[in-house]
Amino acid sequence: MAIDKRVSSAAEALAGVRDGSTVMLSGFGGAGFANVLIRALREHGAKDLTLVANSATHPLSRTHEIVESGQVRKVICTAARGRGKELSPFEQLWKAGKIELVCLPQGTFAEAIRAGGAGIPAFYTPSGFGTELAKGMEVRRFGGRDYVLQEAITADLALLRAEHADRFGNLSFRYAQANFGPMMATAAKLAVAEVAEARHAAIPPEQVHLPGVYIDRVFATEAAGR
Amino acid sequence: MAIDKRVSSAAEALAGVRDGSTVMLSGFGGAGFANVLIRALREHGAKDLTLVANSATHPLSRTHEIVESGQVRKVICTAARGRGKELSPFEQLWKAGKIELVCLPQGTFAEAIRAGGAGIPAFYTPSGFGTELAKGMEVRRFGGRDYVLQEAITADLALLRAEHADRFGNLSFRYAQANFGPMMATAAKLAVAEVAEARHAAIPPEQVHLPGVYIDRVFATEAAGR
Amino acid sequence: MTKLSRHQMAWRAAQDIEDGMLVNLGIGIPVLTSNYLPPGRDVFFQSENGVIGVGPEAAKGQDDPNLVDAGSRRITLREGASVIDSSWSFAMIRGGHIDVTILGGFEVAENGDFANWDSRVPDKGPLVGGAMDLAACAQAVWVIMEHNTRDGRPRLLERCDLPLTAVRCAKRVYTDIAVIDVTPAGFLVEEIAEGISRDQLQARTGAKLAFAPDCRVLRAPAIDEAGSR
Amino acid sequence: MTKLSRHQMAWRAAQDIEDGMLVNLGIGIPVLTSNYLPPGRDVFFQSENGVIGVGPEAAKGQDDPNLVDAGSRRITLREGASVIDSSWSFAMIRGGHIDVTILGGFEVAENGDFANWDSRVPDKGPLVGGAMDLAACAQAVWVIMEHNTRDGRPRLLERCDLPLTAVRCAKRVYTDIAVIDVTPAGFLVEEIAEGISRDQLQARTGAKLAFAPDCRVLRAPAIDEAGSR
Repeated sequence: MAIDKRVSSAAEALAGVRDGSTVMLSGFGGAGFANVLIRALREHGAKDLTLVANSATHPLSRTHEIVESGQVRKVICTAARGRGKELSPFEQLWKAGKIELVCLPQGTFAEAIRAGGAGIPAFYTPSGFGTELAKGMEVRRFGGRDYVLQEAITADLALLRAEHADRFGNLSFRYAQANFGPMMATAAKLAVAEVAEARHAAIPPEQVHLPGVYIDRVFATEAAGR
Repeated sequence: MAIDKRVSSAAEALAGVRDGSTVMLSGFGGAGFANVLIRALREHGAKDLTLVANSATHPLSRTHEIVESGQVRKVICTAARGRGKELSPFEQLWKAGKIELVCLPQGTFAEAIRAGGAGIPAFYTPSGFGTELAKGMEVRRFGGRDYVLQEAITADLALLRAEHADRFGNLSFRYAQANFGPMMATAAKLAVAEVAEARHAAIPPEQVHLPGVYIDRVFATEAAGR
Repeated sequence: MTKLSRHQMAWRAAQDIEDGMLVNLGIGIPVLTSNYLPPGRDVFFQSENGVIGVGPEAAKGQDDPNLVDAGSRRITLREGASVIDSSWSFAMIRGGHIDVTILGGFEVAENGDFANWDSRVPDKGPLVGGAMDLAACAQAVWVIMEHNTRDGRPRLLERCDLPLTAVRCAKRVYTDIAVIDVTPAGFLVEEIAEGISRDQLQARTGAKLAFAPDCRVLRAPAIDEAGSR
Repeated sequence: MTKLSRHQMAWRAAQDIEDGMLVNLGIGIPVLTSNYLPPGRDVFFQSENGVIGVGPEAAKGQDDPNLVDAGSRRITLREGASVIDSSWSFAMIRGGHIDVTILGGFEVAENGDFANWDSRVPDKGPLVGGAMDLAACAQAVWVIMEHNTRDGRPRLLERCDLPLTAVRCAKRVYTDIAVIDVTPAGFLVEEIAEGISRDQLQARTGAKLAFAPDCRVLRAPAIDEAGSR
């Protein structure tokens, strides 16, 4: 049967997602948020989620919608501070003990996700050594320098945003849209991409930024294309 | 001063390379060998080299020339078997105790080089566990599975082949030409690329496969271009 | 006794490749399986040098020295293909993203231990390549090998004699006379060639065999090997 | 006493950026330094979201929501730029490929310990981003910060009070009244603002200062900040 990973609705893109899932959300610096799928996740209603996202509070991401709806019990991120003086919805729930928080250095966060998709259970990194974020982490010396041991992060679901997809799930990203998306797709059991446009015809090999074998479902938010 | 990493001869591309260097050579499956630079390395004459190359004996690579010339004292690779029944030059020198050999699983080899360029001093991998190649390696269990600890590999020099370069050292590869080249460039103090064509004008951002910040020198084997 | 040829063994393994799978084929007999996929199965073949979507070998004159597989064959790409570097390629392999790897083998033990990289040829250098990563990390490892060595010794054993490629990894073995699953209880024969009895098969095997309740006859069509690659 | 403005501090740091460097600029004052590079220095600015070769901010109407830096500014690319994913970007940072990172700071200790990520604002969530990777792994860490806090306490200390970003990493500190190197022997003043004595500088500093034999006057040109970003 001819492979075709395109689905026709955001709801279909999230079919089968369960309570208690670990969900990776791409996006950084304002680019790459799968905001259509994040809203669909709110509408889907899955509860007790662990989010793996660079920021819990980025104003251009809709992450706050699933935080406010009470679907999230834990966040693994590098940034969890709201911009204003008033506490963000995330900060309120965190201070109230309703959401657990793990904050990692961004490079450790990125590498742990890559490791999750690359079959590396753990690696050593210099980042964070000697800081509060590395408290309790195993330390080891290589070549006269101290490193901390970080374990891989994997997920049940990854939601990422790309510019173009084809029916094979191949993706191409626009500028800084990729950020955490490619690794998150490799580290999740189910990887779903929202894209501006999804075509039947294959993206030429040299324009593929993430091979479709990592992507399970594609939802086109603007034009289905042919 | 305007950046321009293009050099006008293969000898210039290797200026300053010292005896005792660790040298990474890209190439796999017949593609990506920097054969012009490998010959230049033979002519340069640096001795006591440690080679890091996928194969010590690939018939399409000129690696054998620097092996035969006696410049190599150690090889780190995944394949060191000549094709014929007679021993290859490498195998003869290895059997005679003139060249030391470390053979790694190819994924471990690739990841150790990536780690070398990515500031990861060591990582755990499942590959090789329980085999002769993992003899003496530290073993650790994560999630009920056994892994071995592999340290990163770095080098003094990397020689790689790409299709196009610009004056910034940005590279684009053709099909399977990349293989180990990009990571080797990240893991070496001095990274030199030979390319079919090197232009003054920048490769468009979306066509850059390896950012020029990793490349120190570029030598065009066919056309200098403008 | 109707032994399968190399191409027939490849054909038999190809019948078990499922629609949509990502498959890595070792050099030798395994790479032949891509010629025998049942119609209607849409499969991506990965080569560990970074090609995802290996197509047929390139015709002379239309080949590109940079479009090769891990065995240095000049290949084409199928629709939807892409190419990645070796770091990505082995991240894909080690990360468990390969559904099946089909590998040639020397020995398989009843606990799934697998030996295919070092046949102890005296004086020759080692050659492991990607075999250990593939064997340790693919979701399923299928082995294609003759049931016995040239001098008649069994390749399916209680314990491997040759240096291991990976521990407890082989899931299924396609030989010239049988198809055998590696189960937690040991070898389980799923198919057996025409004209060979269960006792004869057991006699040619170095470990205890169990037979599936629906154990079938191993059959493959006649293949014109001159016309195939 | 001639204190430097924020833009003048950025200008001063920019004068030390060498031709051909790969530089990462933190948000706040550091990002201003890109406006003040001396003529003839060809530099690539890296942003940890994967942009290599950040150019000036995009003009309104010519911006692209996907072409942003780590601070979510809509930017342009310089000639020779490229864009990589976060895994590559932090491989670049952690691998020591960044020649200099210029970061805002809260505190620097005389052994190079550096604090810039957690000012202990009560109740607010943590925000570390890429600061720890940059501080721990760049070839050189330069810090731009006011010499003293608003209530007059020193930011250059024997030991940091605030939670560390990285240990023993800061190489140079640009303040509004001095340029100070962090050496194995502690703080070494390279430049001191006009109208402030060595004793006055020492009094405003929380650790022992040494003065370079050629200690110079810290000067910066007048900058029309309304016209600059």
